[in-house]
Amino acid sequence: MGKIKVKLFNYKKQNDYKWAMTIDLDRCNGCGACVVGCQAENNVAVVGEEQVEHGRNMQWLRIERYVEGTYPDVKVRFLPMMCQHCDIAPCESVCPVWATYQNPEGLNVQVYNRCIGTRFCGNNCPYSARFFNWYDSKWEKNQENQLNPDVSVREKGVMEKCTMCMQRIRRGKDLAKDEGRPVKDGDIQPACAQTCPTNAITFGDINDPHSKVHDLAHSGRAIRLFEEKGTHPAVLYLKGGSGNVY
Amino acid sequence: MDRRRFLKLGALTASTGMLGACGQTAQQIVPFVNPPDDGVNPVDGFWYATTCKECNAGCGVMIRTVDGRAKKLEGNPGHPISGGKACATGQAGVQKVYHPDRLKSAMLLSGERGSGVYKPISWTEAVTVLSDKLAGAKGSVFFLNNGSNDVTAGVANAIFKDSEKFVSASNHDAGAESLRQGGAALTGLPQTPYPDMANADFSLLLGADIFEWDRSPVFYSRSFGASRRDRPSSRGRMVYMGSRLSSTAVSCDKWIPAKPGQLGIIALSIASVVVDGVIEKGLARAIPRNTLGRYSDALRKYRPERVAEKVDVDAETLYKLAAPFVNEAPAIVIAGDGVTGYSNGVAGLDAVELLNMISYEIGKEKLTAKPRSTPESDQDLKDRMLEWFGPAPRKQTFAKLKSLTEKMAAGEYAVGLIHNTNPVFDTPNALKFKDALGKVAFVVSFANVMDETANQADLILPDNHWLEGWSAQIPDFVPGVVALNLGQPVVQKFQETKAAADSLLEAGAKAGLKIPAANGEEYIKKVISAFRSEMLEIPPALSDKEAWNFLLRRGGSWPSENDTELTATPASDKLWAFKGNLASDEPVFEGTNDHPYHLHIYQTVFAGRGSGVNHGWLQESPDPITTVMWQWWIEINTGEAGKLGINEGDLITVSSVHGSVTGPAYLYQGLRPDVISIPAGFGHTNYGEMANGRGANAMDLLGLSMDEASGGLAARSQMVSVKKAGGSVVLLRNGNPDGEDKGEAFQL
Amino acid sequence: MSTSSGHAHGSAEHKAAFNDLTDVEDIRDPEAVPEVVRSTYDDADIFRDEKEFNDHTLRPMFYTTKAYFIFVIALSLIMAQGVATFAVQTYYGLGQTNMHEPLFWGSYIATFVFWVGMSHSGTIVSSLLRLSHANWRRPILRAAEAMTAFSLLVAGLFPLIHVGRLWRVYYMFPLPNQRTLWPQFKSPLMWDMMAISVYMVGSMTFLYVGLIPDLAIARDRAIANNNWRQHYLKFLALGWRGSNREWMVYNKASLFLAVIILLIAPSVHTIVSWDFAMTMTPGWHTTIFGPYFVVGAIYSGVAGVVTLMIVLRWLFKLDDVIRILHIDALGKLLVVIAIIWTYFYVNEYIVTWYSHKPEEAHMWAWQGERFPHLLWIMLGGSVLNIFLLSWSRVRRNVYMMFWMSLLVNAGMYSERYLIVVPVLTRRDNPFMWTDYLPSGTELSIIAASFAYFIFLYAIFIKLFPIVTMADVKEGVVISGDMKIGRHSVRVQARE
Amino acid sequence: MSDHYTVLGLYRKVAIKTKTVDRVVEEFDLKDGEIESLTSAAYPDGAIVDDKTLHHEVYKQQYLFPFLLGICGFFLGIALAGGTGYIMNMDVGGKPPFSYMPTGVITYETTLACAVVGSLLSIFYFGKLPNWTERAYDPDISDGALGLLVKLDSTEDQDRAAAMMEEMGAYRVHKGKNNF
Amino acid sequence: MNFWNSLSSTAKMVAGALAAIFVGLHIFLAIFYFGPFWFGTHTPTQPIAFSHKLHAGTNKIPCQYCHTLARRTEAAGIPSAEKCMNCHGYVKAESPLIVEIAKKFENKEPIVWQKVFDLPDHVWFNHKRHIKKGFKCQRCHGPIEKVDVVGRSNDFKMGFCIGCHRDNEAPTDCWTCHT
Repeated sequence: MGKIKVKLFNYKKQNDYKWAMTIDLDRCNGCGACVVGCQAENNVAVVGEEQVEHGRNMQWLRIERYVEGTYPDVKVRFLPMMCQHCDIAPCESVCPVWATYQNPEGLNVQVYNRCIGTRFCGNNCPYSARFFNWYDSKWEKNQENQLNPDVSVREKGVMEKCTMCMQRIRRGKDLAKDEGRPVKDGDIQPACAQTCPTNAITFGDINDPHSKVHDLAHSGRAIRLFEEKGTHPAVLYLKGGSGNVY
Repeated sequence: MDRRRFLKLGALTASTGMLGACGQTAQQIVPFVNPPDDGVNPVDGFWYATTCKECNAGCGVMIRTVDGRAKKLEGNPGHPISGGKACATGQAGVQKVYHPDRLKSAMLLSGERGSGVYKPISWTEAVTVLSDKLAGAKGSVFFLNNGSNDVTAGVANAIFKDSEKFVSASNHDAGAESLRQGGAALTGLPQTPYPDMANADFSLLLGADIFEWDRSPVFYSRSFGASRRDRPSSRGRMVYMGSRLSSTAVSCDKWIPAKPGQLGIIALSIASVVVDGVIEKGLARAIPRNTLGRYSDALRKYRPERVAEKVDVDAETLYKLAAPFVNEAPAIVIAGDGVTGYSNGVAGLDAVELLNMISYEIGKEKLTAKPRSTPESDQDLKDRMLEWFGPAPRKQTFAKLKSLTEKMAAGEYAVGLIHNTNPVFDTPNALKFKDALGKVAFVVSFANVMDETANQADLILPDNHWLEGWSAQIPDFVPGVVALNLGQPVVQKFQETKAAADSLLEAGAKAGLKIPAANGEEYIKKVISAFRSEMLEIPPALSDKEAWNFLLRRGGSWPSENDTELTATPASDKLWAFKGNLASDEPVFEGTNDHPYHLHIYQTVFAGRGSGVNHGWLQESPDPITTVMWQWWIEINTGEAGKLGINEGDLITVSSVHGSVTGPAYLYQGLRPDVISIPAGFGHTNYGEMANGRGANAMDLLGLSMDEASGGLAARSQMVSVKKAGGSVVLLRNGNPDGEDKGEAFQL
Repeated sequence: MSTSSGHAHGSAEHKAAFNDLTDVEDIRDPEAVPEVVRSTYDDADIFRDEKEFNDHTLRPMFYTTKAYFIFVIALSLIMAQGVATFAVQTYYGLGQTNMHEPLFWGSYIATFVFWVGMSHSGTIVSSLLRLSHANWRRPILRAAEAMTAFSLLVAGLFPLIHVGRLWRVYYMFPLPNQRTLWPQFKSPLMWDMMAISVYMVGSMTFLYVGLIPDLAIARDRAIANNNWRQHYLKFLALGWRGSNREWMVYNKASLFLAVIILLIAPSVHTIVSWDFAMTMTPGWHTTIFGPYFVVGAIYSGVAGVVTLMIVLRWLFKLDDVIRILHIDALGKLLVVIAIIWTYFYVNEYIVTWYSHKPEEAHMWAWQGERFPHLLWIMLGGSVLNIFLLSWSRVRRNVYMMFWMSLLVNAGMYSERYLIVVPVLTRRDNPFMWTDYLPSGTELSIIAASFAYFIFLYAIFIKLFPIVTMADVKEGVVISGDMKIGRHSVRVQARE
Repeated sequence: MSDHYTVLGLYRKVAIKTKTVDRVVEEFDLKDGEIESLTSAAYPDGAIVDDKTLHHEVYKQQYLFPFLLGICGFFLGIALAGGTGYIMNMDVGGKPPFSYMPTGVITYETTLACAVVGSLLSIFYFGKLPNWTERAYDPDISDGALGLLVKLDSTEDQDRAAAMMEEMGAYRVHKGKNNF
Repeated sequence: MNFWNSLSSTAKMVAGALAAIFVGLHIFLAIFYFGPFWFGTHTPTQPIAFSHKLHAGTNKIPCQYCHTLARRTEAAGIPSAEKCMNCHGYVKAESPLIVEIAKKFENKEPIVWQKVFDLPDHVWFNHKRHIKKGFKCQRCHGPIEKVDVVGRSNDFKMGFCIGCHRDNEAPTDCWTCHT
């Protein structure tokens, strides 16, 4: 496998933390546990069959699959796709009301109560990782009991997207602050990373040279999606192996 | 502090967010009557260890509860199966607590059987009805579950074990029985072979859809990830052989579409090359030469050149596949439904086991191999413990279910107890289970949502959701160790339900039967006190109550990683002493000349055997391969579909000698042209609004071919025909069909 | 023909040329010059008198037929169902439309761009013509300017219809607030909002300033007839008397406004195009979008003017005011714009095709595959225009012009749809490719927007003079026949 | 301010009117601003009456309105688009609060918006509009009659001027007080 | 008023209705957006007439003696009935209000209080951080030790939060409080 050089984070160090995620495509087996984990953690609505017909399903994290070749030499690839938390995000400069912007820790913020629903950000996202509440989210009778109290339920007419489980980051930082220490690597786990059975998803502070995500990002396997667009995502994908069996 | 009381009063804040425009709504705060211990943060929520019961794997999980409501399921980091991870279905289990279709109380049939007319009755009344029937049955009772060994099965077994007529059967994963039998036949160990994929350089999956619905998707996924990238030395490689490029096959490096029913022969063929290679290179010195020679002779007729044409895989490929076993051991083979789903499964399994043993021996010489089986002493303990939780899974074959059905049809049973399974829906149509059930005088279902089987019951005693009640389980599949999973109620009961074991015990007591304990919780405590001395992981200094709390906190009992002895050996002596015949029969297929296609029924990640179909999260998660949501489909090879003039979404009818189903076609490159593949679990008729009428039941096509050697259902041996039914529907796919081959956009 | 050398201004050459033609001193002397023929319309004998002209042109304002009421009620019904649909959409959410991820913009934005484009007819054409002293402009100015104002009013609704949370739209305005949060000026939408508001202010001002003298005329009529319109006309006419001072100031301010509008108008549509071009979406992100949109806008706007003129001419029997001459001139303008537009369009395709940019090539291919009919209407209409309108018999045929101008606007609507929709259905991420057709909700709201535009126009006709009377009169005043040798030549005084 | 008296004569022909203008100006020694022509169309300036003061005012001063307001708009734009980034206390990750392109665009638009307003205001200011009071006027003017309005100091002059206008061909004459 | 009089009675009705809708809409919007400013105070009746003045004012019991969760968690929390009984098992045990609490405590029945200070649901506030930083409760909740019946003394508009955050150089990133 040729080495791919990734220019990593020419990001002005502003803050102690710069959250990043690596997704190992060699490990991902497309099981969908992260998809449900994300949905459960973030109160993402089940829109129902009728809305799915309109293409409005709302998984913040979805597993894209691509088919290459024809029978019998078929290769299928899985590509978990969520908000890439770009450093130079196309979405943030087009929002007229600052409902989306980059926060000092390198995350792309979506502030639901500020959003007026122009949907420009969604149009400008090359990853198509943003979702719109076409209707008020509905939960089947009783199912609102399952809602996570840390995450607001979105109203109709606002955009939403992956937050890298901001509520967990906040809680992790809060605990670290109580103990008077910086956040340790592995303290904070977004729902997808925590649940991923193959450990394909790693989350951490890329500014910390000892963090796992820093290691992986510099492992030479890391690439970013649509690198040529210059968006500098904080989500790095680790390329799959070449499969040297054959 | 009284935990239940605490849970009841746990609602501290009502802060679930709604982005309302005008606030000012009157809100109430309900404080604790007794505050929780210091150091507990009631706002963050409490984490409880319990055991997931969404499938039989028995993953230890942690549940986050806030305000007395279960919010999120995560894996229990210490648990040997889940290791802190969880699968989609398990996580969705939380939402089932709040499922709108849950039954609200005990119900007694008040109309015709199958009419679905029930009247709610009180629990006292319900238990009385049950006890009367049990008393009157005089032991002609059967108990049917999904094959999990849990408290209910154990209690049923304990109550009725003196009755000769009592049968405790199970309705569970087709093919898995023969897998167990295969392991037993060759190694002499009555356990499931445990392939240590995590440490293997090379894994050959023979039709084993290990990520989809085999014994533990979570464990296999963890092993897969570890094998791929956790070992610094090399990247684990996988090759999948089978007729369909399943979600598992996709993750492997290579898919080899072998001919259906011939995977056992392929295993033998590879084994022949490996044995010869081992002899030639002088590897695996612990194995007697003459033994190897005997194997070599027995396998000679399966040399790749001889079988290549028959199995539709060229000889060169077979040699290549054999090479890693000799050169890079430990390499492993994992056999799945692709081997066991045919009438000749067992011979293939023997070859698989032989390969694994040889590979292990070579690995041992290289000091890289890890133990692959439970030590015999532990196995004894496991067997003894299993006795408390119903029949051991290896005894629960399809043959047993079949004979039970026959007896039911003969009207031999007065009372049938059905717990946690839906045989009317997911047994082959040819079994005529529903008709047989009609002959049972009184059927009791413990389902907590209405399903096809519960709809045939006379009495429904809704069981608790597993988050609401006690459970214990000896997980069948724990790599190399004996474990006891404990489940505890983490939330208050959401509906007026009652644990099935409790109902049984109460009714049994009332009927004057001998009951093993007062209730389920007591029963579990009894088990623990019986085995406490043998379960080393409970510190001996603890009192019984402390030990109980210790286990609850941990979520069960299993040796921690440091305790695991790495010296356990497979029973190689038995293997080498094996004198059986490794020759494989030709698979028997059921169908006429008009049925040119092999039927391949498989379980999708989300729908499973049908339990995921009435669940929003699972239904809306796109199937990994087809990306279809909310729908059912029939897969056909793209080229073959072209020949038949079928486009995506066209309705096609698949017929076998037993029946036919009609559904939209999904054109897939990753399927052998002579195979039609259909996801199971769809086509419910009485399983809640979300599931009803969604697709058709693939089981309608299935006959009763069995692997006689193991007593397992040969679920893949059905032949079918395909024709266009006219009309078409739009498949609801997450991914656009036009874009699915445009993955190069990402330059991965 | 009457100007004093001391106060005339304009280019030096022009002045010289004019002086050669006219003896300035002689003009003051009625005997020295033959009676000035005060009408440009010598051949028309319907009104030699201004009174008659006023009567004729104000007739649509003061006399209303039954058909008009029926028409307006019909429009109101279409609008009412649009409003009801919109209310339903606002109440239940934008799911009523057919938009979905990642197609976040659909027919609403296409229609928005269409209406903004329509608005470019009026003021930009009118100020261009005013500055270039094109004499044939005079009767059409009001119709064109009103069209600008009304299509802007309609266009301005679409962002409101489009947004998800209408009740929070004030977040976009730079209002001081306790949250100390300001709008994000980096967003092209903010520029868009600013540009459209400015254009709205500008074109409304332009329309109003142009109206003032005519309002005075209508006011006098209304007072004379004791018509109820006198109340607002009195107020809006500002007490205009037509004094020398007023005319002077008025002419001057009109000049300023014409220049300013000429600066605003292209910027508006450029900025609208930047809503698309400033994104990184393949198919939108092109440098040509600014001028391409502006030309497209003028194209549709001019065609809109033609349609309207013909309709007005037919409805109110204004054949003598709006003459074949005007329609012919607009036809020539259409040819020029059509050529420029086609050039831009072809250029955009050729560049993509030749450089073989795969992500855009996909998109174009899909566009042709999915919406061939729209593509044909757009391109075919444009090419047809270039060839047919070059032929003066077509330009001078009112029926032909009517249908051609409608075809142009159908094509331009298709163009907007083809800009917005196919691009979003074939985005960067091939997994999320999709398809889209507007829903019933969208169609009914769009239909209501057309009804609203026509309604506004219909109401306007009844409340304000529809022909630029003062300008026509000015044209009459400053033109006359001069004898050069044996010929009598029509000349125009210019300022 | 002392009272003044006005005479408004209505004519049908330009030539006659211009002659009258010359004679009335000569007769009563009218200065700039004391004689006005009321017409329904914009006659080229000076064609009928020639007001040098007015010319000066309009040509030299009217542009100041849009120009100065445009400058105000320019600063308003800079303050809005450039300044609010600094006022706003949002913690954005390392991006500069000031941006050239948006500031340029917004400034351009605000400048022109204010210039438009300036142009409108200039009509009001220099045209002495709006003025809804009863002033010397005749509805015939809007139908093409040419009005000649003079401002005089005394009733005698008023009568004389009225007579003169009638004599010169005015088909109607209005006399008024304080309504120039 | 010529215009008005010239209208037919139907037209008058329509115009009147339109005007009414117009005015009504504005009143609605005004209440919608500014209502919280006008009708801001929220003083619900509590099930037990608890007096903060008596406890925190007169008897000078520290706030966090009862609201213990404030320094440990996001929510300040309402003290449990057990907490009340810790003292009132002895102090004024015979008072009718205390008897009521005692009865509920024995029945293990919680007292349902009415919420006074309520943040909008899309705001996440952490008491712990603010208490640890050393802010007095009164800073946000007003002079609570001086009133018998607690009412909302503060609307907790965003300006209130952000002003204080800016003054104290606390983070002003939106996701500090909103998700």
